Amino acid sequence: MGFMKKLINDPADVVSEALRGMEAAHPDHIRVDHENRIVYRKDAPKAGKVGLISGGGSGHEPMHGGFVGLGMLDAACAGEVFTSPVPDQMMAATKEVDAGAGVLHIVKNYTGDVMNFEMAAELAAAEAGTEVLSVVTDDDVAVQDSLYTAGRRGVGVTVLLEKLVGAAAEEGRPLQEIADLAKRINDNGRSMGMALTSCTVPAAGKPTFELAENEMEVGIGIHGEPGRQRLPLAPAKDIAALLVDPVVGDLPYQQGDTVIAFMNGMGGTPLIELYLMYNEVRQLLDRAGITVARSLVGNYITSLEMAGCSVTLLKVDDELVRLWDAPVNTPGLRWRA
Amino acid sequence: MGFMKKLINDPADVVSEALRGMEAAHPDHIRVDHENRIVYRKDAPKAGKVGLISGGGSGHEPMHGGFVGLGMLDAACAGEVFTSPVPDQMMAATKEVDAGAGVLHIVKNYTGDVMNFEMAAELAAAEAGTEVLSVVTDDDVAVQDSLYTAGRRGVGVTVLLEKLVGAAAEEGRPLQEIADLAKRINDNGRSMGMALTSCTVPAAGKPTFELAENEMEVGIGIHGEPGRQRLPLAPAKDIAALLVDPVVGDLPYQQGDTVIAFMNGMGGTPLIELYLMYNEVRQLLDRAGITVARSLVGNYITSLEMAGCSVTLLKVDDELVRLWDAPVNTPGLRWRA
Amino acid sequence: MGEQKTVEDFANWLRDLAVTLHENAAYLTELDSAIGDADHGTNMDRGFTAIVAVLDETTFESVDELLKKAGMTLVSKVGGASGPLYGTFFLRFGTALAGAEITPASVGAALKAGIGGILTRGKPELGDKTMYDAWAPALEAYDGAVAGGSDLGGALAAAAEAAAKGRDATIPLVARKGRASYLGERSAGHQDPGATSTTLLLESAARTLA
Amino acid sequence: MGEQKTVEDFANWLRDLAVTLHENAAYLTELDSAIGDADHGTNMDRGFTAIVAVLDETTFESVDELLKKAGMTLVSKVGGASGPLYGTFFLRFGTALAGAEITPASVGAALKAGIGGILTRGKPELGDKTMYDAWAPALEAYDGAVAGGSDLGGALAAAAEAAAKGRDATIPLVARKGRASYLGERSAGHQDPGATSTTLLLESAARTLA
Ligand SMILES: Nc1ncnc2c1ncn2[C@@H]1O[C@H](COP(=O)(O)OP(=O)(O)O)[C@@H](O)[C@H]1O
Ligand SMILES: Nc1ncnc2c1ncn2[C@@H]1O[C@H](COP(=O)(O)OP(=O)(O)O)[C@@H](O)[C@H]1O
Ligand SMILES: [Mg+2]
Ligand SMILES: [Mg+2]
Ligand SMILES: [Mg+2]
Ligand SMILES: [Mg+2]
Repeated sequence: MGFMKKLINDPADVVSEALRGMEAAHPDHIRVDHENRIVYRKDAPKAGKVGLISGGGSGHEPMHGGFVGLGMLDAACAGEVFTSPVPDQMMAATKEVDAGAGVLHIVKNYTGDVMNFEMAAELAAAEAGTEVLSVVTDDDVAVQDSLYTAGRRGVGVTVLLEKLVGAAAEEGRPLQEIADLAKRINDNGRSMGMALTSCTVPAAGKPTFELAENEMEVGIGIHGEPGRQRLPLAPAKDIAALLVDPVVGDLPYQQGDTVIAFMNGMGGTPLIELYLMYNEVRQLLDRAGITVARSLVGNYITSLEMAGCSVTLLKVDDELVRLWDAPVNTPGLRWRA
Repeated sequence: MGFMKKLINDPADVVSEALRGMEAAHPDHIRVDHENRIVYRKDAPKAGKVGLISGGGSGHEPMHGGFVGLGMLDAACAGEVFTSPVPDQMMAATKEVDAGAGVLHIVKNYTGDVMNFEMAAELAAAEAGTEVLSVVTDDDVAVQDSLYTAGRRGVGVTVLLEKLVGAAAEEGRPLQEIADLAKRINDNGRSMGMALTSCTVPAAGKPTFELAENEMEVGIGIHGEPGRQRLPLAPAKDIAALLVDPVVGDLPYQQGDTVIAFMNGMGGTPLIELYLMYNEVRQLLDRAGITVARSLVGNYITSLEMAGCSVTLLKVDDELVRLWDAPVNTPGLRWRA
Repeated sequence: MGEQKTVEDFANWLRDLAVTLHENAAYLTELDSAIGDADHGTNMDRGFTAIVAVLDETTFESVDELLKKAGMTLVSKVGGASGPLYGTFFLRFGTALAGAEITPASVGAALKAGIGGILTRGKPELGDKTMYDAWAPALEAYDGAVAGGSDLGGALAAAAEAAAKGRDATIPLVARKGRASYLGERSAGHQDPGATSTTLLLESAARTLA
Repeated sequence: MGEQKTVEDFANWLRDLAVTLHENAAYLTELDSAIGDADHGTNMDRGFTAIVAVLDETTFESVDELLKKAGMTLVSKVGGASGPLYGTFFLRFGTALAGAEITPASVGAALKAGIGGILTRGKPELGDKTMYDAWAPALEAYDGAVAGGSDLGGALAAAAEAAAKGRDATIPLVARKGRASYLGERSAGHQDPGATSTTLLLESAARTLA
């Protein structure tokens, strides 16, 4: 195995050791079930509130564990790096956060995640009688959608959805309403990402793909997988167009729409570049006649140390803006609390 | 010039374009004087409040512009990448945020920063009669301190100081008290950093130093400069000891002390690794009998896309903990607001 | 050779498979790097290491209990796509053998049930460039061999051979399921990791259950 | 040669220096990469590009006004350590020449005043591995040449030569000021960027004011 430029010990211990550090860093927000690798909101379950659970492979920090807390998730299940968690985790989390109002599973559309969450929901319903609904996010326009494929990946919209649905759940709304809202949010969001560098899964020990110094990958997901297209490096202005055009071109955006604009970093790209990119994105949106109601810029749904970024647009109405502005108090997103 | 894996256009425009993106992303927090490259708190000047100004080279985002807002800075002056801003900027900012209670300059100890801020303070006092005091941060134990040298660098403590002094200023305390508090905070903080990779100044076009795949730099600052020592790559556990030992070994920590512990990323290191490192740091502090009152883990004072981290410890009493917990509402740090 | 297979024989298969997957972990991950997320080898290795730990601790009374426990272990330890897929395979494979004598025919019916589990979970179709592209021809070859009078070892050997062909046939395919599908046309030219691990599984079975 | 130098001559010096610094920007930044933060070339280039822009727009009545404006421009446009240091140098260099005739002696006194500005701002000592290690011997050589009867060009040439020697002498030094000091012993073996730009400045002066 080659050398890895990572701050780690044994690759097999990365996830469990990171969870210990996370717990030490955020004692006011979370508690961690280390055996099951579940990050719980400190005061879960909240009586009368629909429980919100997400989870997925690790390597996307702060997602999902960093989004546990008031106004967002009640629990997050951490899988191995880039590997969906197992049904036992979702089952344990489901039972733990169920406060009688049922539980929503927020699942990113990956074959593994979907199957593992499905098995958990079946088992939880059978065992404990907990009412479980699921929403699957699939906002990545880089992927051709079709009945005969695995469909689009769930990426940036997941972050926005967890915030918005989290605010709605905090208001005490019933499970079905929360699930419908989640579905509506997913339907109104689109994303597209690109990478300047690959990333290295600790257990694999070398970069998932090789990229020459004059190349970039366009249409990547969040698991270090290669993208749809390898292109020559380009200025930020051109990269912004490569990301924004397919997002805006896809349904449902049109002139006059209002959106939450989310400029996300893949983990290895510093904030100065994300702000610079966001400047380009805003100019493109202005030109398209799309109004930005709220912005989010930073590393929120990442792919280990990959350099690159993604753009997510979510079409919003006044209610969604209100839910966005509602208090949130998690390790990764915090305001008005 | 070689290829740079950066999301930028013309290297000469990086700072000004990033400031535009930042302004677009945070319309509720800040306004930007683009000609002078100053990020202002949206509602500055605040009547009766001491004005807090910092600034420095760009490339350390979110510092300093991301720390402008309620409970932190009133203005931040952005220099070129890794180049201190010029006196004109600090002068303009000083005049703008002076609300009659005087202005504190928060300066990191670099020859350039110190000289430029000094010239600005002289000129501002002469021109507008504004009372200006300065505090210089110099917390980096990697640098040998001596009367005959430039002294220690200002690094991680700067972030904590801006938060704490910002809270004190918000309480309406007088300038001299604020300056004394700042001095006390600096005297009680120590930091040490390391790099897994170099970084590339956009205008330079290639990495500042070369590092083999099995090497790391220990004792680095935040300007991509090489460190005190080049060592073979090591597990996180050993790296944590390389950082914590000299910090704890330096005055003023002892068994029974209470600290704010700050695990900072250099920009290219993802959160999963920072949490993992923080777990190691906490174990070392436990063993040293040092109690952690508050934690901060993330990329807050960075060196472009450099991979690596730094550890800062700040010895605190109840008053400092109270100031830490006070509301802050900036693009980069936000709670209870 | 033609004797009735015991719990030990099936346990030996699982142990042999664990060794094989451990030895091939880097290779499977490498295949998964090209068109996936670089974890298939680690996933399979983790799952079968856990199975060996279970084998070391527990004595199983029957083949079906052994195999069901293997399936549950995979479901609980692997995650990703391969965890539920192989987990469900072993769960249903074992369930189908409950109370049954171990014969070429009963194993064939159990294989079919196991593969049915993969179909239920993943809904793969032939040519989607998944493990099913190894499983489907393997089952056909197995049934053919049994129909032609083969014993268990012979039928498994035929299955393994067909699986290998199916695995190789995934190379030119454009993926329609799993992560490789995200690459579109760029997935062509690469061998599917899951079809590769399926082939290793059947080769190990042919080796140890002959 | 020995004629009284005009505002134009000094403006030509600044223009020549701007070209020189632009051509050497990558080199200076490379030196600054080894023991600093990789911006010295960019800093000097940005500052003198701004000076040329000023020269293109403004007509100066006197040498001292020209030089003071150059200093103010550097202070306003460069930042870092070199901005205040070179800015203060030119401010005081110009101020010292206010109302004075341009003679080898008056320029010598002005150089001394300018270097005094560097001392005030940066408090360098000889051997600290800074630009002062070029300025100090340069001034000594300049004064010596003037005492020996040199004209302005000759004295500047002597200064430039001594600066180059001082620059080279920075190589083995362990830095005690500026960013290079952070490297401790590791700063030895590298040439100081500021001493290098100071030498370029004096070489350009010797060329254009001869
Ligand atoms: N829908 C599906 N049906 C059958 N097999 C699938 C399906 N999706 C993926 N696979 C198989 O799973 C393999 C990948 O497994 P693994 O890498 O462990 O999980 P993940 O894709 O979640 O990272 C693929 O090579 C493919 O053979
Ligand atoms: N205290 C000082 N006194 C004199 N010269 C100094 C001092 N500190 C730094 N310098 C000079 O400044 C040069 C670096 O300038 P520059 O790279 O532009 O600024 P910075 O160090 O702020 O990045 C050094 O090479 C050195 O010659
Ligand atoms: Mg995976
Ligand atoms: Mg600099
Ligand atoms: Mg995989
Ligand atoms: Mg420099």
